[in-house]
Amino acid sequence: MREKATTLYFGPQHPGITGNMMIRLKVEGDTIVKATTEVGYLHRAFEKLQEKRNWLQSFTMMCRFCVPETDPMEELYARAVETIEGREVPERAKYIRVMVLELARLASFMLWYGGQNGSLGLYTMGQWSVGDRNYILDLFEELTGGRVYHMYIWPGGVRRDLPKGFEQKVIKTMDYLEKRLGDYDDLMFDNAIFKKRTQGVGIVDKDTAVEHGVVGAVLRGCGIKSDIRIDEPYEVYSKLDFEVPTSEGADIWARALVRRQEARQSIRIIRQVIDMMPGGAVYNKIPNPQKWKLPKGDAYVRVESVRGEVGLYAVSDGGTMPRRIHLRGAAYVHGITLLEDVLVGENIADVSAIMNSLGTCPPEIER
Amino acid sequence: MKEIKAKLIEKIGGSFENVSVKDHDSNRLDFHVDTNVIPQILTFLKVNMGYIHLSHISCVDWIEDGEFEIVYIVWSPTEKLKVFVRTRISREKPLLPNIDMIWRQANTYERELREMYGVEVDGLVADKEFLLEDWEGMPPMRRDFKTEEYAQNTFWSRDGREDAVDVREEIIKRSREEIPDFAKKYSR
Amino acid sequence: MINDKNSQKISDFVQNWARKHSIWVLAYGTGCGAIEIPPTMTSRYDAERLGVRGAATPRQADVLLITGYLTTKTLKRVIRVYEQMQDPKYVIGFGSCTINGGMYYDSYNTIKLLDKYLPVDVYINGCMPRPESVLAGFGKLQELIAEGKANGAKEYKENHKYYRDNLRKIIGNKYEMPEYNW
Amino acid sequence: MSFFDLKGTLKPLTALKQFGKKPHTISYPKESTEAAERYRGLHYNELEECIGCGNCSIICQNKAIDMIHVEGIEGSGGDSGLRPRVDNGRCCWCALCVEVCPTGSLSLTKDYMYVSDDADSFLFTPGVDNPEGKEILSFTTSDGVSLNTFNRVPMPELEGMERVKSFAEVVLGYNEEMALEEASRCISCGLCTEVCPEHMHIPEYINAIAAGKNDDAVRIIYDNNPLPEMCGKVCTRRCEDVCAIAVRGEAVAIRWLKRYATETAQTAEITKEIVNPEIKEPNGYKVGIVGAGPAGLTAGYYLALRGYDVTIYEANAKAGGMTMYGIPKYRFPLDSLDKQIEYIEKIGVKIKYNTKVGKDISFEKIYTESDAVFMGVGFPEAWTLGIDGEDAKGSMQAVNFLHEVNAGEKIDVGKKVAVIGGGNVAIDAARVSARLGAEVTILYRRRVQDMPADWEEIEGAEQEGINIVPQTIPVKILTDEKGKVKAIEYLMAEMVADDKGGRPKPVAIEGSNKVLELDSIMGAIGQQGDYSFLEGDFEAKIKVERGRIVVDENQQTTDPKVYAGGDAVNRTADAISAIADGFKACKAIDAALAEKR
Repeated sequence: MREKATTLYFGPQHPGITGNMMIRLKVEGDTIVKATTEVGYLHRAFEKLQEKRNWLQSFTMMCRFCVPETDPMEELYARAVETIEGREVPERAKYIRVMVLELARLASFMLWYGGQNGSLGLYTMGQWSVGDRNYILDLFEELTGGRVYHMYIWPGGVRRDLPKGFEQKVIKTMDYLEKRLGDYDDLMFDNAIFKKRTQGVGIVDKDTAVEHGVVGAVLRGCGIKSDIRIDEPYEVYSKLDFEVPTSEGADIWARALVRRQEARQSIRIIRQVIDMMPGGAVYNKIPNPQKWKLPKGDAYVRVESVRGEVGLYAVSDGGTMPRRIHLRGAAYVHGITLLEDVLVGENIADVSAIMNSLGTCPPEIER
Repeated sequence: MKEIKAKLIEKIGGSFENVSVKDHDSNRLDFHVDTNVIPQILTFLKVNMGYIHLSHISCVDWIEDGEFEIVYIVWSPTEKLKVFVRTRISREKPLLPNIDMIWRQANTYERELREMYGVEVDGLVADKEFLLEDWEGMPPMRRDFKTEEYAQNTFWSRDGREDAVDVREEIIKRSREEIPDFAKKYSR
Repeated sequence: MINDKNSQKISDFVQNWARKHSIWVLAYGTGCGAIEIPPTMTSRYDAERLGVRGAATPRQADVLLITGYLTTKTLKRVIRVYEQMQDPKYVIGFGSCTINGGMYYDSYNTIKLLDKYLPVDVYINGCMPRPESVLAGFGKLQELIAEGKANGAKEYKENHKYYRDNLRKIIGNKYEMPEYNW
Repeated sequence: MSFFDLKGTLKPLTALKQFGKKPHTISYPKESTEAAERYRGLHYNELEECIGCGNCSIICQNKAIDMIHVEGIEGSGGDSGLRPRVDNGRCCWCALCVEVCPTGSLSLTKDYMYVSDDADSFLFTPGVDNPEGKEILSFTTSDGVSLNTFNRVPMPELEGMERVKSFAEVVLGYNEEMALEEASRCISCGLCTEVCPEHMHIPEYINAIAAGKNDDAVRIIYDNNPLPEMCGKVCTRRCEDVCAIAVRGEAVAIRWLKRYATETAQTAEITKEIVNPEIKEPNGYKVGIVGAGPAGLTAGYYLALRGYDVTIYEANAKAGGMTMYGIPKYRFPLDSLDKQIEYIEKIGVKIKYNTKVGKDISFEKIYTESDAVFMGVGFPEAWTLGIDGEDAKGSMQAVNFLHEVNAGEKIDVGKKVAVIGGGNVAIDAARVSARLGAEVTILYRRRVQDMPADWEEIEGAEQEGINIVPQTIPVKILTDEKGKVKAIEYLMAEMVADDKGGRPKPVAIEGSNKVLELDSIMGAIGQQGDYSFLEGDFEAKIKVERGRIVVDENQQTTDPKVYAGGDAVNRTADAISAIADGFKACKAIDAALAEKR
């Protein structure tokens, strides 16, 4: 006998939801038969505001697009501007950028560790990983002057050179984190509860993935080896040696395994970058920002964040202000149509875990 | 890369009319096409040419020309080439063909286009509201929508900053300089 | 004895002392400031030392933390959530954008002055505020509670019409707001 | 997987090994970590260093920074007297304001704590509200990381030794690309306009150049300066001294940019087409102007635009006054001047050349024929050195020398020339002599850094092989038997600090006599006026004090119908002040006659 369908409002005020959004769930018993997302709770119209800021001023907004991982956005903007203008970036700045991007990925992984486990009721993990994330944020603070909003990667390079002795500090932190990642494995990947709650849940198979334009760890979780850092290498990624892990299960567990590997790869990249970093300038000076004009043109640049491919389409009309800045976040795909499709047939209790696993980030969806 | 581009240009040029091509130095190729062939051309790219990943759909408001430019960006993981498919539609009656049967995610993009630019999408099935709620008036991403003005009229801002002085005006006041009107547009 | 003026004070003092040391924060990630809440709550800064901890539902919570800008869409939900909370309740405005619009001063979709819609007890400045700042904000709130000066909820009750009118101006008449029900 | 997963149940228990470890909790408020070296906290402003240019408030994308009057800070030339105030309800701590601050006075500190229950308390004047912030500066800017471009686009010039071969213009001028680059350095604060005697609209025309709208730039320039090409080449440019960028770098080349803009209008016709000034209907009033120098031409031009019938009486064959006869042609070529005079004449100003007032026409005639008179007579006479042998053959005045050279006369200065003085006239005379093939020495009383001439001119002279001997006091000029200059005898001097706090004085060292052999000697120690044309009543009516005509702030002399300006009035002795005088006089005359109407 079919049970009576009920509508359940999941969010926006719900501790299990990642960010500020809402999913309208139609449930029969515990099973979801239809899910409709509702977003817009965080829409602050950045893209509109950027049209009224000049090319330098709008740079400050970029990091606020997606809060858990701010640097890829800055990187995108910087690279879009550099592509349109044809501006060279000093070699050292490229290495620093890669280091910052990977540190940001690592920080984001740590947050994900906490979120993914928290969504399943395993709170110890969050205490550990979010606590350890502070060590990365400390590095950021020392390098950029801000914990969360770095505003560090900007058109032409990076804002300031590394402080004295920074490399050693990074290495030390990496040593510590590497050790801690082992601890996380004990707590998380060997945990029977985690396995049971994640295996076979939230399946995104290959066909769905292609149809939805799925990117990042979700795509790699269903066995497709795809990574912007390999496919369309930016900065100095083509000179670095790292692996793109994949997994076959296509469920939350598989994606968790992929991320587990990726965090280790990030540490590997950071170590390499520090070894290889050349000297020299870090910043190819832009002209007076009041009068800085970009030639007419457009650019679409992409970067691999923890959630996957993030793209930025920037259009210049030859003036001092952007004509259009349009960000395409990974969550834009994952958080709406994909989530709606994946949730069907799942259990209410798993909604939060699936959202975390897909990397739903409402500020990135809504901008 | 050159051969791939040449092949693609030949295939697209052979199958569709009114296609203009613009090549870029990087791994990017631009096609400008008629609006009505968008679904066909994208299907062709996806099914026949291996451009299976829809990377982006964007809209640019060229208010001077009275047109919106819609840009579809597709990506082929095998050929490592970004293909931009561009088309222009009028600002007065913007109408686009629906492509969410080719890529399901396009649905989201089209909803946003509809809400933010007022671009109608033929046959789109989705909630009318996406990011905004109870929005009345002009779609906000259109360039003639003045966001600062709107914000000033709608929301409050805190008092206490009225004593601010413009540096240029202060200097003018002190030196009794007289700036002619035609020069004022170059003042800061 | 109970009606005695002096004992009233003592009971207030005891109540405030107790409230001060048990601040339950509603876990509602309203704006981008929510990203500094996990560090504040977890091992490095460990806000629970101070009696600050998360609460899942409005009914159990004491503090509504407005972590940054509010879009008009969120504003409606936030007001509802606030009205569902039980007395005593406090509001903390977190980040510059709650004070005077911050980065979003010219955005068409965010409110600029939080105190037009909610009685704010403490503002924490910063974009983003550091966890230490957040803790200092809670410290300030505790101080105010202990002194009996955190009267936001009373203010809201007394000036309910003012707050509701301001809200109506923003959200129009389409959106149904339930009557204030406590 | 079996129903009961033993390993999976036991493994998480390894978390217990963390038990008993030292926690990494920072027990705030008992202990607190210090913010990083670069932390972007609250602002701090060094009030003394700040010049109130407002660049921080312009870059702020959140409109968080206001410029306000701060108690105790009075602005003067080069300082607007305003200081930034930050609305911390808007600030997003991006520190762009720090990066664009031209003086480096604005920085961020490590202080980030700002918690309050009063929403109105977040307005914050850095430096005033947190004087202690100086101790904890963190995010600061240095020359290396600033967003300002501190280096000027170098001006292409002729090589030093190439220059002395001819009178070709030394400075070659910016091309379009260089001008755009240089113009884009300007932060358009407008501090420069205050010190410009004429208050030219400097940020406006530089912005127009930066936007590629050269025509608009020319129109803006001509709004209050009818001789901009001259100013673009030889102005004393006090504006560049107070340029906000000049605090830590090289000032924006305001003069060269003006030159670039005016040169885009190649002929007088094109200039007239571009400027397209509105010329009012003739109003029937007549204005007579004595002297076609910068002051007279300016007054004439703007009066003509206002519909007056203007006649200028000029003693020489060409207009321009000292700019024509005093400035050598390698600095200010003849065609540039001709173009400007032609343009002014096209507007309707009548210039009567070779008409010396007091000789060819009496001042009284001009006075009675006109409704107002403007005198821009300048300082035509040179001061003499006052030493023996000054009237010998081969001893001359630098001003007269320059006049004659510019008038096209051939002068033989011989092989060796000495110029006495340290002003622009001295340098000009020296450089001209060098071009005539002489070996030149400049004798100056004080040190090189005390020379009133432009540093660029001094540098140029040195490049051209001119020998500058500072701290010298001439004693007498030695002549040979034919009465021709043979040598000069001078004393070395030492600098003695002035008790009253003035600049150090040179005092001769006894017995340090030296003799320099030479063929010609030129005195360039200053000029004075010649008011002999003021005959009869006018001598009494128009008051002259200490060699200068007395005027009020409207350039009106003691005779209400007569106005005066230029070198004969003000002490600054530069063309731009003369232009300013002319412009002021024009406005005053217009106002006075409008009252009569």
